[in-house]
Amino acid sequence: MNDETNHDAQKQVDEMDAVQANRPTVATVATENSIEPDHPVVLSMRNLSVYYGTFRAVRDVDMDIRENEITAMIGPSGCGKSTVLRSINRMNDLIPTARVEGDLRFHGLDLYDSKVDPVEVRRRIGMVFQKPNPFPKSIYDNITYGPRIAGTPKENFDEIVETSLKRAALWDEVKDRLSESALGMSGGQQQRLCIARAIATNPDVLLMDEPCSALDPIATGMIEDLMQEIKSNYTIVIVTHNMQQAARVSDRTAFFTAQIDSENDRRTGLLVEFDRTEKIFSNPADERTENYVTGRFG
Amino acid sequence: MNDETNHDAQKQVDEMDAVQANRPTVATVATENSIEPDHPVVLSMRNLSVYYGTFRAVRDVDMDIRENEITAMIGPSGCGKSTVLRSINRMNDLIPTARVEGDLRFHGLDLYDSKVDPVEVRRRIGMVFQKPNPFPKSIYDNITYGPRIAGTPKENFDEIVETSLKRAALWDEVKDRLSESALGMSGGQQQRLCIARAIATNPDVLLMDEPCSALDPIATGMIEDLMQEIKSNYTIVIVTHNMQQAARVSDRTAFFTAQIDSENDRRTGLLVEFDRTEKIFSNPADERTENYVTGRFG
Amino acid sequence: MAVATPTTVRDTASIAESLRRKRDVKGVAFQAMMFLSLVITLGVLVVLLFTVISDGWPVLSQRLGGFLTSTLRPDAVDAGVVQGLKGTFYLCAIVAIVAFPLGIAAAIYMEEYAPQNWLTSFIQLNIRNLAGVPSVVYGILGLTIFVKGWGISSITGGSSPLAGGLTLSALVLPVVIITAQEAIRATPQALREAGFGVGATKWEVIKDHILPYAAPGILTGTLLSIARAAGEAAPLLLIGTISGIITRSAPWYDVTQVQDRFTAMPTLITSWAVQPDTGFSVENAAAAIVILIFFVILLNSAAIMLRNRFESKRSG
Amino acid sequence: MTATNWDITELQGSPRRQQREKRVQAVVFSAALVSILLSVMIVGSLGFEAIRYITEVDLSRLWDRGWFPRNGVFDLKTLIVATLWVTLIAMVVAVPLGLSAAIYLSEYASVRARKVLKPVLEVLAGIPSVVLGFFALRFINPNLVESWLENANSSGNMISAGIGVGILTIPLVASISEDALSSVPNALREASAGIGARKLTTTTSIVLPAAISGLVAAFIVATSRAIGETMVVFIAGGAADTALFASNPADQGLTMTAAMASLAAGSDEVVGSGLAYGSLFFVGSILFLVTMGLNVLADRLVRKYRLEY
Amino acid sequence: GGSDDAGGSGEDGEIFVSGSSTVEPISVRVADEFFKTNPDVNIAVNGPGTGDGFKLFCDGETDISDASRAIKDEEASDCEENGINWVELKVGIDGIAIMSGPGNPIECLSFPDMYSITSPEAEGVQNWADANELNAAVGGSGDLPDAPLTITAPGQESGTYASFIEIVLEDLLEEREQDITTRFDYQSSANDNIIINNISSDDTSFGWVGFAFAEEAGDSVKVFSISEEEGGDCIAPTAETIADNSYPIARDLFIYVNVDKAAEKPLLAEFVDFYMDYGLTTAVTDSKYVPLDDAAMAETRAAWSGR
Ligand SMILES: Nc1ncnc2c1ncn2[C@@H]1O[C@H](COP(=O)(O)OP(=O)(O)OP(=O)(O)O)[C@@H](O)[C@H]1O
Ligand SMILES: Nc1ncnc2c1ncn2[C@@H]1O[C@H](COP(=O)(O)OP(=O)(O)OP(=O)(O)O)[C@@H](O)[C@H]1O
Ligand SMILES: [Mg+2]
Ligand SMILES: [Mg+2]
Repeated sequence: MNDETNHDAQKQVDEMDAVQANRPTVATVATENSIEPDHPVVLSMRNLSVYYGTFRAVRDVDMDIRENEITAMIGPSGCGKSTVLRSINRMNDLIPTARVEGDLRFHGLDLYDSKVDPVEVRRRIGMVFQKPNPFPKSIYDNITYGPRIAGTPKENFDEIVETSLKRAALWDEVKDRLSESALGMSGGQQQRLCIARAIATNPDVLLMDEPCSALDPIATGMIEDLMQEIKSNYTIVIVTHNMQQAARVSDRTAFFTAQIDSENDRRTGLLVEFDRTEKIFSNPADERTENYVTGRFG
Repeated sequence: MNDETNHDAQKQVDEMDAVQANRPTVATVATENSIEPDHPVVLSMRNLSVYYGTFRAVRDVDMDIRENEITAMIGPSGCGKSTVLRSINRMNDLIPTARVEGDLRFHGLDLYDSKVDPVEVRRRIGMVFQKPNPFPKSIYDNITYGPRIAGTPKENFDEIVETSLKRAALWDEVKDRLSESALGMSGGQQQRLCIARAIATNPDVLLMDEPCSALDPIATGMIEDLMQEIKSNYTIVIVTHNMQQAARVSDRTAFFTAQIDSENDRRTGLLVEFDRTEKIFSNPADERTENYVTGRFG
Repeated sequence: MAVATPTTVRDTASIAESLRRKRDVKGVAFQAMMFLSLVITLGVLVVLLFTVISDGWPVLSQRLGGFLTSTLRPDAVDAGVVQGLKGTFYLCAIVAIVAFPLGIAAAIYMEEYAPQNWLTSFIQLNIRNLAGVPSVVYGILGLTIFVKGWGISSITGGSSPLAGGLTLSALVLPVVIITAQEAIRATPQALREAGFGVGATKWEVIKDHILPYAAPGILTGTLLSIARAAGEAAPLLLIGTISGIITRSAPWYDVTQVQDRFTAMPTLITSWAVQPDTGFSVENAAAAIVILIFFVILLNSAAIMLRNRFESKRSG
Repeated sequence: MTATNWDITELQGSPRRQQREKRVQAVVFSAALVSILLSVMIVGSLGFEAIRYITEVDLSRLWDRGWFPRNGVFDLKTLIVATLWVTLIAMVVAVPLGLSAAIYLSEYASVRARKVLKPVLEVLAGIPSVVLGFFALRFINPNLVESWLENANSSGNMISAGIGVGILTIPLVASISEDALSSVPNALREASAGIGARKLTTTTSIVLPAAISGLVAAFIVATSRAIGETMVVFIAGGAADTALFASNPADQGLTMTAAMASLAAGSDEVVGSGLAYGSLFFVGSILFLVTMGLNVLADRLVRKYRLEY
Repeated sequence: GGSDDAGGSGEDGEIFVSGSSTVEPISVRVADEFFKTNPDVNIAVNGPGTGDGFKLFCDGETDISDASRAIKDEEASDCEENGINWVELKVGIDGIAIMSGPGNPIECLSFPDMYSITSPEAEGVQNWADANELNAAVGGSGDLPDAPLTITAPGQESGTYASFIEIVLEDLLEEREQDITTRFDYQSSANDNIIINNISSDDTSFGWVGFAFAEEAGDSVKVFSISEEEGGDCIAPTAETIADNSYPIARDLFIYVNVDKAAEKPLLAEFVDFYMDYGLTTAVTDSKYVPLDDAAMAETRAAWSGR
């Protein structure tokens, strides 16, 4: 299992090399997004640190995630992108040693307040993972699982399945085999199914952790288009290794890096710069960002 | 286990990206080797194919490996580099399904003749693996393991240990702790120990399968220097993912790639081009080679 | 491609000589020895099966039907195993009802809920230790708690299938927990995350995703446990089963008999095997063994096949 | 600009759902606690009577001429020596055969051979011990033991019981050893082969030493199982209820377990005279402590090799 | 028949018989036959031993106790303490066969011979000849052979054991002021088959079991003739010699019935009625014991009806 994941990851990295090599200058890609006005802030992080046991995996994260925007998180491996992303919908609660410090607010509410139910948080803030992880059930059951446990009446299911699959640009491909197992689909289809599944619970925010890293370029393109299409209804946060992808799809980009922590001798991630995507890619304020986006480091 | 290997491999790839990004033009690196005359051929492969069961992993390999040269094998993951390398000293015999077709000659002798003893072949053609794999024994016992099973008299052991470790540039670091466990050494030291161990049996040919992929740049540098130093005594074949490394250390380079096999639908590796290293990196004959070495594909 | 220069002919003969296959007598002998050991081991199984079948042949060939349906009787030629079968059936059923839910629940706790603290590691250590406690010691537990235990004996009815079943449940519980834990642990983290990611609660994730995924593994463990419970004799000896006669044989579905005096296949075999009359000690005992082995091997093979299918499905 | 601020109720979740979660957790936690309750019950049921026994018994009778519980003579060495003989013989049978089978399966057998052989071994592991008792009495004793040893007791003896117990533990030895051998990384085998070692050399000088802690664990677990095995000895060990001290394995033997089973079987629920009943618990306690000690030791070793690789 | 009762022997249809393994075959046959005409009855018969049987009987756990000896005073007072009232019913006779391995040259043993190797005074004796001093002292010939002695016999819980003491040893034990018991250091087993096996595997062994088992063992053992006095008449055990009391080591077999339960449970009473008929005749002979003579049989039936 794990084995496979890593293999896939590695292949993906190999492919990326190739893509990177011919990439167009970044600025031209990003500018088209730059004229939009500021949207309202949905999620705000202030001075956020995440620990695994005594090890501080990431620190000093200050970010505002705005409604109906796509926010990208980039940075070298191990800098804590996934860690931050997963702390947003409290997926980190699943890791016994994980602990969050600082302030993380969702519509002004402290997400780590003891009165907050993490299950409720995850219904509001959906998640799509790096490797497509459909349930070993039918396509239909995959999509309706979320509504089912949320107590949505069964008569709405057909409609939910259709709209979610349509939004995820998968309806036409699978509408005739909704009762077949989701495991029989291709990787790209599976990932779109996972997006549809996340959409089906009608969340406000969609978190995506390298959603295309296991996919081929065509499937990747489909998912990028999909994100653009649905962003008017959702707030999207995406982690990606692929800078071009960040430049292509996101409105804002957060660049993370990792530095040796003075306290202990381990590398701790930190947020270096967070700004409009075109700014990050064309005219970054921090030298480390510049080195990274121009490919001199990372 | 596997997990770790893959992780390491991925990290290595990540580092490569960075390195590749600022790499100098390849031609300048390679030219220094270009004036040497042709050495005699030690190993020759003609029309070599290797199968795993019914699956043909690699085909059409025609290569001559020459004495006292370093021959590099490069190519994308899964194109069969390791498979070919392991067929040279019949390590593939350890995989029950593996089967070799075609001609593989060592000093003109068919290595797959039924009269040939694979164990003897491996004494003549040593091997160093991707992940350092010292025995859980003392440093001394690691080195003397080969001579011991070959029946070398014990009184020579001290000398063998010293010369092998010196050749592997490890003597000074470990001479005072020869009886300590090899598992207590750093990764780079372990890999040099494995080289010393391979040298101790006094082979003619040394096969190295990504010997530096688990190592940091400093350790990598040491091993590259080491290869240059010992090549006057050995014939070296090295598989590497790191094109710069191939360019830096090798005299000849074989470029492999993988293509969908028309017979079945699986990707089969094949040898695309085999030539002097400077030729491969500066002026490859095949377009696929050029795409690969310039980073447009891979 | 580079032009090949002719191969150096550098003392090819001596190289050929050095590469020539040597006779590896020791290696071949060693391998043969290892193989022989395996053959001996498996040969024992064959001889064992042959012995019991041939010893039990007069019964199996001439009066199998009567043997299966007849009760304990004074004469070997009339005696049968129906009460033993029923006793064993009830023991297995009680184990299935008591040990499996408990064991699976405990495994769920250990894998999904338990925090990493001293209590958890203590429970885990305790479970592993319990798995190694000899079965005769569980017999003592059954004798003092379930047969004579103050208050409990009036529920179990003393030396009854209920007392025996509870004792065997205690015996297999650690094994059920451990195998269920392994099966649950093998569930991919991605599946858990997928469940939590759409807003499922822990219990929903467990019941909808983890348990279905782990089900074949858990089932394998439980089948093996039933097989073990069916074959255990030592605890039942301590609990006290009947060897002489039980005249009445209540119908299978009469569950009130879980509180009655009973006999079970393994204890019946034990008491027959040491009788003076060879009709009992050889023919009947061997025939009863064949029936017990048949049942146990059936359960074991089902478990093994299930696991193999499951494993190949997962890896493939 | 900030989006509308929400009220905390938006994220509080339904109390019913949370209560259900709490209930489930309580249920599974109680189930886990049952395992502790079990240990407490075992220790309690053994300890109470065992302590009464040891305070009441004439201690000098614990080292006497034999095991005669109804006469107040409880010679432990009779039981211990018989137990040791049976265990020793069982290990002499099980360790070479089990280890060899493991070596063959992990180092030599082809994938297909392993696919056939392992399940058969597992079937052997599932054979009930009463069956082996019968087999030891009916086949091993007359055909093997008595034909070698003239003076072997025909109604059962420690040798045939030991062989029976040994057969019973072969699969256990094989499976733990195989586990230990196959967790030796393949890299070590390749390293050895790459240097030109023959398979035999690789197996004996690299794989076996690397797996040693697991192999020792297999040995210890099997010993513990052999010490605790009851039915084979009860049926095929001569099954005398009482025994004079005997040191010849060709004689009938009364192991600790067989003594317990005899006390139980020979006298329905052990209602016999006072101390005989207590001795059952006393011997049970010794058995419990010895096997637990061995299991803890083996457990440590197993986790050691699991950690190493 | 209802079976909801936990005790198993409280309900009318439930009858639990335990006790002597010697008497067990008789009770099993009676139960088996009785069940044919009374399919509602549920009789369980077990055979752990006379002593253990009385323990259960006097605890009120069993309805009938099989016994191969008469109840002892301690046991009777146990029963009394617990308010258990019983009736003793003699059902048959069993000779005790004294045996050795098939190659033993001795033909006849006297009571003093047996005393000198099995009494508490013989503890530690592991060779027949070692007992010669004692043998001479108790009136034996004093010339037992020089051969290893291993003894296998029923254990203390068994009626056969008690009968052996009562018949063979008791007089001498009292005379010599010894405890009324045997030496303890011999192998014992509740399983007569094992006793016979152990005895037959050694030509100079010694042991005893019920006559029925010895007869079944045939030539694999040597059955001694017995004389009460040294030099007296040597009588071999046969059905006739046992029935006419000329063989000196014969014992009576009993069942003890809980009379209160018999009063409460008509089926139990019916069962014992049946025992008095079928049990005393067919079951006893089928179990290879010697039936009572007419007078004794009448006495038993009278005891039951006059309970
Ligand atoms: N469950 C965990 N327990 C302990 N440490 C962890 C855990 N998960 C991640 N880490 C550590 O936290 C740091 C950040 O990890 P994270 O996965 O967030 O990085 P990332 O930026 O997503 O990297 P990648 O690009 O490789 O996915 C790393 O040092 C990692 O080793
Ligand atoms: N033991 C094996 N059994 C079956 N197929 C195998 C085995 N080993 C390798 N293969 C397959 O053979 C092909 C070539 O593998 P090989 O390991 O030689 O590639 P490689 O070029 O060394 O790749 P990498 O750069 O990832 O090491 C791949 O498709 C691989 O899946
Ligand atoms: Mg990540
Ligand atoms: Mg490779």
